Amino acid sequence: MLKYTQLVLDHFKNPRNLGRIENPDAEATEGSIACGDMMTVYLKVDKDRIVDIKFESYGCAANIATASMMTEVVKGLTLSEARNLNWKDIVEKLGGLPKVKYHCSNLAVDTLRKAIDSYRSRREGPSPSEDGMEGGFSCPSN
Amino acid sequence: MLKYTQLVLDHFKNPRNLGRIENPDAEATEGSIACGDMMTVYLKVDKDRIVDIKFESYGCAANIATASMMTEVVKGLTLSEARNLNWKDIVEKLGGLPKVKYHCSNLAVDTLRKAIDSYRSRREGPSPSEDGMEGGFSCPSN
Amino acid sequence: MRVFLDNCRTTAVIDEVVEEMKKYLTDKYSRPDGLYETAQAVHEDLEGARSFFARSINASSSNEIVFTSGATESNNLALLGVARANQRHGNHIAISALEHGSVMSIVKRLEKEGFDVTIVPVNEQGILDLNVFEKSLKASTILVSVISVGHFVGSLMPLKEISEILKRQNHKIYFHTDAAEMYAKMPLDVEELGLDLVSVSGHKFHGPKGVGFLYIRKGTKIEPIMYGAESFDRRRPGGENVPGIMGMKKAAEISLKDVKDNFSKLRELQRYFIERVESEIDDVLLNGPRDDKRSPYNVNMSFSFIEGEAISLALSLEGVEVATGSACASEQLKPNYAILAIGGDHERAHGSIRFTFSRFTTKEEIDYTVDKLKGVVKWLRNISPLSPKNSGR
Amino acid sequence: MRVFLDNCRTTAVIDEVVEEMKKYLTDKYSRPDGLYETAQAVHEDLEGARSFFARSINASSSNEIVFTSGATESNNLALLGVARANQRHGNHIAISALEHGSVMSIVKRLEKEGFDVTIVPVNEQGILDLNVFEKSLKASTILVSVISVGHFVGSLMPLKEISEILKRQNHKIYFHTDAAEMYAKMPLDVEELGLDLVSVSGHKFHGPKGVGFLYIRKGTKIEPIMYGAESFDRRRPGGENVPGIMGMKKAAEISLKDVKDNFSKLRELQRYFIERVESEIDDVLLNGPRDDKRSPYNVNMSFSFIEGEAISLALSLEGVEVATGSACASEQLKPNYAILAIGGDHERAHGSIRFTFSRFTTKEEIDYTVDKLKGVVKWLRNISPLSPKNSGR
Ligand SMILES: Cc1ncc(COP(=O)(O)O)c(C=O)c1O
Ligand SMILES: Cc1ncc(COP(=O)(O)O)c(C=O)c1O
Repeated sequence: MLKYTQLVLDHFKNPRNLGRIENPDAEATEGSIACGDMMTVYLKVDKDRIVDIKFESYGCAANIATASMMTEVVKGLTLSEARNLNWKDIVEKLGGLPKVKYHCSNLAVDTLRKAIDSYRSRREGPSPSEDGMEGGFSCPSN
Repeated sequence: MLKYTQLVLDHFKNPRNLGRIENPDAEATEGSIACGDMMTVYLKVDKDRIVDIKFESYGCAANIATASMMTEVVKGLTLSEARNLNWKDIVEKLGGLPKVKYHCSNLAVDTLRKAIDSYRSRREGPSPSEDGMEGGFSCPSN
Repeated sequence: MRVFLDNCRTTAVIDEVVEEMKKYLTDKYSRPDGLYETAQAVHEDLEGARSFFARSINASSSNEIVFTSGATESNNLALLGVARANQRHGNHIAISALEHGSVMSIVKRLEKEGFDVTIVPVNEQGILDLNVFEKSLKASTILVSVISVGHFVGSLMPLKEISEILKRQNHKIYFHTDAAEMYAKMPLDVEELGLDLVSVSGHKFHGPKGVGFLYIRKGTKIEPIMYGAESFDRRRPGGENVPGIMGMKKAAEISLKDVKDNFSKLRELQRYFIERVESEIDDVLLNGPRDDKRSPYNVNMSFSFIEGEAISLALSLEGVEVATGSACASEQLKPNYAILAIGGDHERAHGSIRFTFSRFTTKEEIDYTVDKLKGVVKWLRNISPLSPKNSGR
Repeated sequence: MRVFLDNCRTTAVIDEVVEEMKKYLTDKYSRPDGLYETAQAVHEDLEGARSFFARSINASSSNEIVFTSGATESNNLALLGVARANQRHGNHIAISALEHGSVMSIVKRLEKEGFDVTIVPVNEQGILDLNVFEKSLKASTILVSVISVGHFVGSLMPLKEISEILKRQNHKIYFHTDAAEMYAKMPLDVEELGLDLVSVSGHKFHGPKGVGFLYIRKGTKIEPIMYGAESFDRRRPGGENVPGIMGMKKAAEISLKDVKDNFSKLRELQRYFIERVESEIDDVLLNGPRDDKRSPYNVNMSFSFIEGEAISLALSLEGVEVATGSACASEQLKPNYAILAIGGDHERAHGSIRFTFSRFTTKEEIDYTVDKLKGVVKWLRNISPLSPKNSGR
């Protein structure tokens, strides 16, 4: 079986910042149904700072837990700080993840970035790509 | 393991007609040390009838038991009767033998025949071969 | 409360089976090839077991039973052994699309050895398509392997019809079935079904792990996959796992005694389970056939908008242990091939949960499971961006 | 009184081992690949066992341990697997003349597959002839397999010297040992001995039958002999025999705790046994080496003028269970090859009796055995036409 830490299980059972924000300043969805892993992130931004964040998840326990942890971590950060978040930070915060689940933390970070980018591009027009560090997302088995 | 009947075990533990006859009317040894199977039969003959028979055995439990059973069966028979004894008769009398042990009953019968033939040839000169029904003896594994 | 509904993966061993094994672990520990009486006694018990298993599937001789370390080994011996031994008669092998992963891996290996393999599709119920099957047969076909019961979606395969098709061919085609999910759960008659080789695993019917057997019909040309000392069975050498074999025998005796009653009992439970779920949870899809075409030991359902690993983990936190076809639950991150084979898409595979019963499954367990399942599904749908309910919240 | 002195064939399982197995048969019955917590617990125990076995032979990683159904399978996986996977590096294999029957059968099979096999002779003590061995190596040699302890005549093989010779070669030659008669009976260190593959069997050291392992040094090129589902170990698929593995671990723990003390204790018993027999029975011949070169678990003697099957059967009627090298005791009616390999003739093979001890063997049992042996030998010599004593009667 996939060995989850107690903390992962806790975030799975009691996800923080779960749900949606009505009239968010930005939102983004990443992943795909076909991959079995999908996530939506909603942001409220005030003075370049994330003042509220919520998520919805279609995915495995690791997906839910990493999303939950990600929202906890970024709440209160500036957009730039949040955008620099690495998937490894989340895995570490959770006390580790089974290797085959690393892509879940990737997905959480990717969705967050996409939301941030969409916020910025709505404000400022498309940015000269801070993106691409981790590459795009695709079904990990393919 | 080799499954022996109770009767075989009894003949193994308490072989009948064991030992040698001093000044026998005939004796014969068959089998070979290399094969791990050897037997000597001693005969006392009176008026063409086996009045006493004893045996010695180098061999397995089946060897000892078949020799013992053979001596019981032929004691009192005429030489011709005895010489017609078949190895299957002995196997039957013992309530069966593991198949790989059939050659032991063969050896018992062969040794008996050899003793009878030697008795006769000493009396009458070589016989025109009543022999050969079962063929000669050779290591069963070779 | 622990409710184990993953009985198709393995089962708990019955106490009487443990007692029987204990006897052969401690007291009757001699190996059957010893020269002494205690060994002879073990030899007789072992041959008694062999003949019991032969009778249990209506085989004609106990010599047709070869003990193995389980169904995986039985499948390997059957497929590798028959294919390699019959190469000069042909190189084509046909299997169903719902074979156990071991058979799938074995035929991949055989392809590397030059064999030509056809994977015959199943219909949307998971039942072998007999027309396509018949057409797939060639003059070079030497072996057909079709699982008795689709182990993921519970479909009963038309073994008898397959063997009738095989008998109509002009040449001998060996017929193997992996009966890990059938033996001791329903009647299995090698004569009636025309089977040449049957794989069985002890731990699927409350016997021990690490032991099984392969039925090999007399006259079958087969070569071993292992070689051993002369004191061992040439077809499958090695010191016999006597405690395992005797334990498996005890488990089979217990299971076979009331195999038909138990079948009916489970059929009822299954119906009840499916009914409750279908009436109390929206957007569920039964994977595999209904009623007579389905093994009563298996229910498999997909829950839309949510993912199976999360469902099964959430259930397990309530004590309910099940399996899922979600990619996220597999080391390879691949969606279950059985769901794809019956025409399901990835989402359906990801949302699929397999509940498998045993003779000891009770109505209370079923009720408990459905109750918990409802809560879990509701909760996960609540947090899923895919749920239509979310849009309307 | 039952005195079991056939411990090289198998052993009685220790009660604590039975208890440990029971735990995994009934309570912790989940398979390690389940998604739920009980499965995770079993997974951890299983990996704990793997790492225990790795440490027990000083392997560098637990991943180098592959569980099998016993030493026969381990030998098959090692020899077939390495030979087939390394064919393009060469086709020559060297083994000793005292290999277990399984290795003998495996190399016969490999010969059919085109491999070139050298059976390296042993000296009259049953110890591999290192000169001949070194000369037998070729540029095409890919694999050497030498048994740790000659299982019939008890000779300790010069494993370290062999691996030194192998290291002097210009190319990699894999070194396998069948350690069924060594593991848990004496220290075994894969680093010190330079071993690449080691076969072990649970039932040789008071563990269960039907389970064993193969140590495979990291980096070894090997192909499986069985193929399985993706959830299983690729090197050896199939539902893990968890109760067997955990029982084997418990048995190894118990045995290894005092392995050196036990070694010394048995060395004493062995000396005592040999001394008594040699001084109280005429015309006996010790088969195999004396003292340090011999495993303390084994005594093998030939009794002139009489035959081993009869000796062992007569002994068993007194409760003493042993093995013999007599042709009459083998299904194939062939004299034991180990006795022939050490230069003995057929008579010596036919008259040979193997007494093998366990950690539980006592002085009382030895005394009882020698007493009974004296009677049996006397009686059988009495009825043998070969006995010189008979001539003088
Ligand atoms: C040296 C040796 N190798 C291999 C084996 C076979 O072991 P297993 O019964 O575990 O297959 C034995 C025992 O029969 C043995 O003594
Ligand atoms: C249909 C089927 N075949 C084969 C197997 C493998 O059985 P075993 O664990 O005995 O190798 C299983 C269970 O995993 C199975 O369900």
